[in-house]
Amino acid sequence: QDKEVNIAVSIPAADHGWTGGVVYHAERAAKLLEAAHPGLKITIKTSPDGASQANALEDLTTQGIDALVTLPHNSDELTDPLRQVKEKGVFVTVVDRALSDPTIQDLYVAGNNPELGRVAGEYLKDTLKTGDVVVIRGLPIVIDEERQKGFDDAIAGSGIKVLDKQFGNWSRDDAFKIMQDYLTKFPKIDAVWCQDDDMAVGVLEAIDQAKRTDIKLVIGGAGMKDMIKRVADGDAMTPINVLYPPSMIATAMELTVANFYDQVPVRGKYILDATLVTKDNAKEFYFPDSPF
Amino acid sequence: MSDNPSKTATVPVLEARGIAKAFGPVEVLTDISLRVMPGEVHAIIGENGAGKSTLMKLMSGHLKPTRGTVAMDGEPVSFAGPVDAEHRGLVLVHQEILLAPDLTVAQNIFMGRELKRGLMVNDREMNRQSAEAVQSLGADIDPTTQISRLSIARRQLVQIARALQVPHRVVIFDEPTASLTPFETEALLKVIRDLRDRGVAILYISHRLPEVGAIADRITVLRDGKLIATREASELQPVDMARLMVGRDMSKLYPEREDTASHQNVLEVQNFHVPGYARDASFTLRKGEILGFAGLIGAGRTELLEGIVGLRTGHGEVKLNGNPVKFKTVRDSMAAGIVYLSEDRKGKGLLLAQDLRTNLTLATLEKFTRGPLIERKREDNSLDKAISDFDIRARRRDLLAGQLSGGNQQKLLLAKMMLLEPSIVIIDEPTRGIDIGTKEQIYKFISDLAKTGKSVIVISSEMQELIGICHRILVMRSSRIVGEVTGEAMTEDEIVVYATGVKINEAELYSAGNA
Amino acid sequence: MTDTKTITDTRGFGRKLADLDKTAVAPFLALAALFVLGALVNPNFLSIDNLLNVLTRSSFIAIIAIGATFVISAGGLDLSVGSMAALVAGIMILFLNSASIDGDVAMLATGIVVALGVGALAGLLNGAVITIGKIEPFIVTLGTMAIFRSVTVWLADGGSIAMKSIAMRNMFRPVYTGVFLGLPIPVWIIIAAGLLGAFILYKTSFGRHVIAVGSNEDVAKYSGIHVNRVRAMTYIIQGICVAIAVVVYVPRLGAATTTTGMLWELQAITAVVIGGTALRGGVGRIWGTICGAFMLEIVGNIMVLSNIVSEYLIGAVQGTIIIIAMLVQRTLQKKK
Amino acid sequence: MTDTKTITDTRGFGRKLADLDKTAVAPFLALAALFVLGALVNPNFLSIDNLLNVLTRSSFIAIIAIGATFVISAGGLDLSVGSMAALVAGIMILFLNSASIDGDVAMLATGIVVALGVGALAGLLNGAVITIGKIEPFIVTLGTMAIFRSVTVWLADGGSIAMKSIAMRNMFRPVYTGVFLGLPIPVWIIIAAGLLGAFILYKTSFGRHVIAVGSNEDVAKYSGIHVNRVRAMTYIIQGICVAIAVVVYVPRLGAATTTTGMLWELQAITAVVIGGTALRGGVGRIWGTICGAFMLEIVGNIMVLSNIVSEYLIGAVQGTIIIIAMLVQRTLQKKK
Ligand SMILES: Nc1ncnc2c1ncn2[C@@H]1O[C@H](COP(=O)(O)OP(=O)(O)OP(=O)(O)O)[C@@H](O)[C@H]1O
Ligand SMILES: Nc1ncnc2c1ncn2[C@@H]1O[C@H](COP(=O)(O)OP(=O)(O)OP(=O)(O)O)[C@@H](O)[C@H]1O
Ligand SMILES: [Mg+2]
Ligand SMILES: [Mg+2]
Repeated sequence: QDKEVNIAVSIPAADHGWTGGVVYHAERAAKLLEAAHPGLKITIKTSPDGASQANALEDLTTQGIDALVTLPHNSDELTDPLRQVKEKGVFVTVVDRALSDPTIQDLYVAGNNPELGRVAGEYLKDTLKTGDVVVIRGLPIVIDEERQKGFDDAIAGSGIKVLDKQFGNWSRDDAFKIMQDYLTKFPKIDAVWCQDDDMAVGVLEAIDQAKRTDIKLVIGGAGMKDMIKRVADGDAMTPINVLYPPSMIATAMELTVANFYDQVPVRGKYILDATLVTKDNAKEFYFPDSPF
Repeated sequence: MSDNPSKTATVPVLEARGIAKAFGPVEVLTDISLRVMPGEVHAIIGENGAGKSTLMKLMSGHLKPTRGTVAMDGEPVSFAGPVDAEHRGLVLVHQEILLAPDLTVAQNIFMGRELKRGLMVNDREMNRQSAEAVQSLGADIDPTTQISRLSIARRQLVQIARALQVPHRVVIFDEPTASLTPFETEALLKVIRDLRDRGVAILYISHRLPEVGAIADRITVLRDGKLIATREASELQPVDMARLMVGRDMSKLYPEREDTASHQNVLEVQNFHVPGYARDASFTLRKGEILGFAGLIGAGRTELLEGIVGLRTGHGEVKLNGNPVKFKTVRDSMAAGIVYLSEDRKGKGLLLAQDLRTNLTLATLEKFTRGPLIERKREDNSLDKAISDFDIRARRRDLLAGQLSGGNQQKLLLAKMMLLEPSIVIIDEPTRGIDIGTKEQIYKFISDLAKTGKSVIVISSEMQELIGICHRILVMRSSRIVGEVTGEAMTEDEIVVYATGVKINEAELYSAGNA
Repeated sequence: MTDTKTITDTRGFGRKLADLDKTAVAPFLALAALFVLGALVNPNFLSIDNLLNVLTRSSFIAIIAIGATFVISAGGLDLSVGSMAALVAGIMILFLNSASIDGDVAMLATGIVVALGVGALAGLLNGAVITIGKIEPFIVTLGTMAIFRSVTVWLADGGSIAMKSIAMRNMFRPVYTGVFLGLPIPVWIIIAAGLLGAFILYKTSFGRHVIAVGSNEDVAKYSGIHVNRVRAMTYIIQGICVAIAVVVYVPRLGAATTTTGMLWELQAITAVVIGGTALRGGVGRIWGTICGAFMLEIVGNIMVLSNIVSEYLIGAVQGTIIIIAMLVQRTLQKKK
Repeated sequence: MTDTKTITDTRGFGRKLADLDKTAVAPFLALAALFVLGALVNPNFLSIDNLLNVLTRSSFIAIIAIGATFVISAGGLDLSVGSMAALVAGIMILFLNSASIDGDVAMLATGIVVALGVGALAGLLNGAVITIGKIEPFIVTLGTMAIFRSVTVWLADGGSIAMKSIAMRNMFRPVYTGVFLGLPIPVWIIIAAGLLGAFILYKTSFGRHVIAVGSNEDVAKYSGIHVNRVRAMTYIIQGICVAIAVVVYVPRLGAATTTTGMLWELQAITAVVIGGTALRGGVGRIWGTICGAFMLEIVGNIMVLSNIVSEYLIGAVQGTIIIIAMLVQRTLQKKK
């Protein structure tokens, strides 16, 4: 058990709720794993954008590492830099965002973005059958595009009509503003889908303040604790949530460590479900101590 | 002057004891000892760069002497700064304009010592007192006007008004009249006499020697940073002063007037308007002629000529050598051989934070480039030539333009614009702040230009100099050209009559006839 | 001499009116143009509800921008206000959650005092480093922007800091949602902050000194004004304004997150400049600034209410509108 | 006239050295201090590999900041460079993907020309609106920042734009990864851009005009300089520098995303200011700027190499280091 292993974790900086959760879970997992394996050293580095993440990857490899666990800002941009890491003989685990060249990653722990959109879309379709929906997107990046596409595919051909889509920048303040304006713009809205729970908080507040009663559903996503709690409490407007746990980084770290310390080599692809959280199973996903 | 306290007082209110000042390795003042008595007007004269302003700054806490001490009432003092000096009753009216351009006249006059009513500033009272203060200087400036909208002369007056607003025992005036016309000058001299009669000590710097003779009780002459002499004013005639300053005889200030003006019109201006500043201006300029523009402050002379050369929006007919021209930008007029030298050498003439070389060649860089490259060597040669041609006194070549003495800045500006080799030169206040020796050089320079077939327009508030060098003088009053004087008629009286509007009927006749 | 009189006379009241026109009115005319655009895009735009929503929303930026007007007219710049808002909000909520004082009202009142104190201290930090260290405000506040943001993220453990007590939240909420005499409370706060700001800037000697320092530092120094003290004070005022904005912000969503206040600095500076204050200093227009903040919020509102552009291109349209608004303003300024 | 003789002729080497001390050397000394810090934090820091990596990476900001030195020393400001980089990169890649010209080399060469053209045009847009519209550069470039970003998002359909042809990518990659005479190609490009920039700024009449305009616009105007033309030209140079940076950037990551170039404007301005160029204009230090860009990148590198601070607080440490570096520089400037 004294094997010396250096693992680097490269993730986005905590610039909004979900990435904040990623950093939190990564740091927590690192402590637990290091405690379990005395020879293990885990270095966590956050980067605010793709280019600086590429820099961080260079710097981490310069220091000499055995494995890299990374949640890339953008797979197109980071494919080449990760290839260079791989060429140095490092074990590469990619989380959430698959690379354009899958041969680079030894292990891929996938959160499933299109699935997050699809599950939300399916639920709306099944619950409402017909109705007018407004959408609040995140920032214009790949994840957002994938979630949107999953959603659009799910409701295609149904009676669900999307009235409007706007970017809320994954910020509750911006979502609040956009929702206020939606409420001004559309006299009747049946449901709101926002790509992220952080934004759902702003949306709910705006609806609350406007005292509008026509909105039946607000569907968020990613499993933020406040929203899961609402689901568990049986809030009528937020009966469900779609899971997209930031703890996937911890899963990936555990699997990577297992590859070095357990006898079984770990390779391939682990896809996490975009689990539908309802009142029935909400308790399982409620972690009051998590910052997200 | 019978009860002049200076005759009785024995302790100088302000005293320099063996002061020296060096900037870097260069000593610009050596061993100056000076005693200023209460109730005297003590004039300091000297060539440009002699060190007058520096001495004043040393004595008013703006600079610290390298050696020697300053004493007040016989006690050595060390000012923490100009504000400290002001608290002790010692104020300096700077040669440069030091006012906040975005604030109004009254706000500047009371800056740092606003009058208050409760928590609030008492604007009404400050405006009233400012208007009064300015009026006592013979000017009429709305105290709510922003400084940035005032001409240099008016700014100078505001600055003087500001200095006189604090309780003072010693007031230092560094070339207060350089940009004033005789009217404002007279008013200022009256104010100074009043101050003196109240026992205030005055230090007074000016290059206008007759003025110095009229106001000063004692005169100190500086040359090259050394004190040459301190004399009773009654002992010195302007010629003597000039001799002491420059170290040689100054018999004749103005060059022999030669009739260099030909009959060929090089510039014809018809009905030129500069919105807000000049109306219906028509005049002609002949080859080899020196044409003067006289007028009171605010008459619009500067703006009219700026409009003609394309520095301001203006419209009207302009013909150059008989061909209609339209100067959209000043570059166009420069290309056509007309240059304009601004009266505002600090704001519009020179880059104060750049060195002499950069400033000298700025308008003519294309002459100093081969391919894309500036030839430093040729620039340096040109600077050498300018320094000797225009007698620019910079003790080091790498000084910034802002570190030159005021007069030397003017010479540098002249040298800069002359590199354009113009055929028509418009000089706005050519000798403002220039010492008498250099004035002579500049007048000679202007008359030499005319001799070589160039034409010169001189805008000046010093009537004597216009009369001394011009072939013809146009007088402007409130935005119009109201009169022309030539030959025998070129007297101060005649010009004043036009400038103040007393001869209004004839003036209007004149401009109607011209249109 | 007689003539001088006639010249000055034309510069009396008439000129003052013209002065006013040029500078103060231009942003309001640009605002009016935006109203027309809004009304064309969506009839709901002119509804009282919508306008009050927008006005209320603009309160954070407006209040912060009032502080920025001081900083900028003294020739400074503060890029840290957004992060500072997040930090102040975070600390205020943490304090409220600590329940260290008996009674919700007392707790809330103390919380507000804490916020104001933290804001003033953060401003003092900026001001002190800038004046004592003689470093460009751009660099200093870019640095403190990173520092404040980082500390907030650290306090929030990467997540968000939310008010725990539901009771206190309900009690606090009306500060954002409440209405008094037909106007939302935040609007009253803008008005109060604007009046106070205008009073300080235009009617007190301190305000005069702010403008003097921004107009020409040397002159101010020679006039016996403590330039550093005045300058540092503007940053403290900025900090206090940020804290006031936070007091309005926190009751809205009851939380500070890592994105709180993101890009507010740019919005505040834009509001100030659109309002007619020059970035080089020496001019300060409180009411123009408030108008500018309102304009920014309206442009965003119009974008959401309109159906014309793809959501991808909204930023482009928004940028263009702001440039055009500025162009309109400049043209009006010159015409008058 | 005799006086002329006494003028000390200080044209020689001695003066140049003294000049150099004060202004140019300070940032390099601050850089040296960072080297010491880096070496203390991690012994790997001083390895050639690491230093070359950092130097190579700093190339984007360094090259952009060279352009920014022109803009800023002429008294302007350009906040749009980051978005402009994204736009130029996006258009360049879309062009390369279009495969409209036979032969990969020809295609790549044309792609580079396209990038330079788009950059120059974007700069011209900024310059034209600023000079003709007489609007504060801050507002104009904040507007175009939004516009360029938006258009990129729209071109990328909300996602990213990646180079399709693997062959072309492999051919292009050495522009970032290649080494020539022991130095990475991007470092050569920095050197070339620096030399060219220094030549233009210090040795040509245009450069002189830039400084004159930034020093005092009125004096420049009265000296017959086309102020607007010079000013607009600095923005075009900035655009071209952005395009050059993009030509180095694209082979590294092979893609343009909606976040490409985010915050580069702040980094570029910081590099310029740390390098000794004043934001108010009239001074320009090309080599200082490059040194500043390098310093910024080193601070980031030290952060990654160190293990002392929590990830949440890295921003705070980074901000502090930059302020301290600036403080060191200012103190050195004054001492000498
Ligand atoms: N800050 C400075 N650094 C270096 N040299 C300076 C500085 N200030 C003034 N000098 C030099 O000191 C000398 C004296 O300048 P000063 O301004 O006192 O002259 P002056 O007698 O007032 O001349 P003028 O009549 O032209 O105003 C000049 O040679 C000038 O270049
Ligand atoms: N603050 C002001 N507001 C409006 N008009 C002004 C103002 N100051 C001056 N003017 C107008 O500008 C014109 C010319 O001003 P200016 O003082 O520049 O003239 P000038 O003849 O060049 O004077 P100087 O002797 O100072 O060179 C006058 O017609 C005057 O009415
Ligand atoms: Mg002098
Ligand atoms: Mg004039």
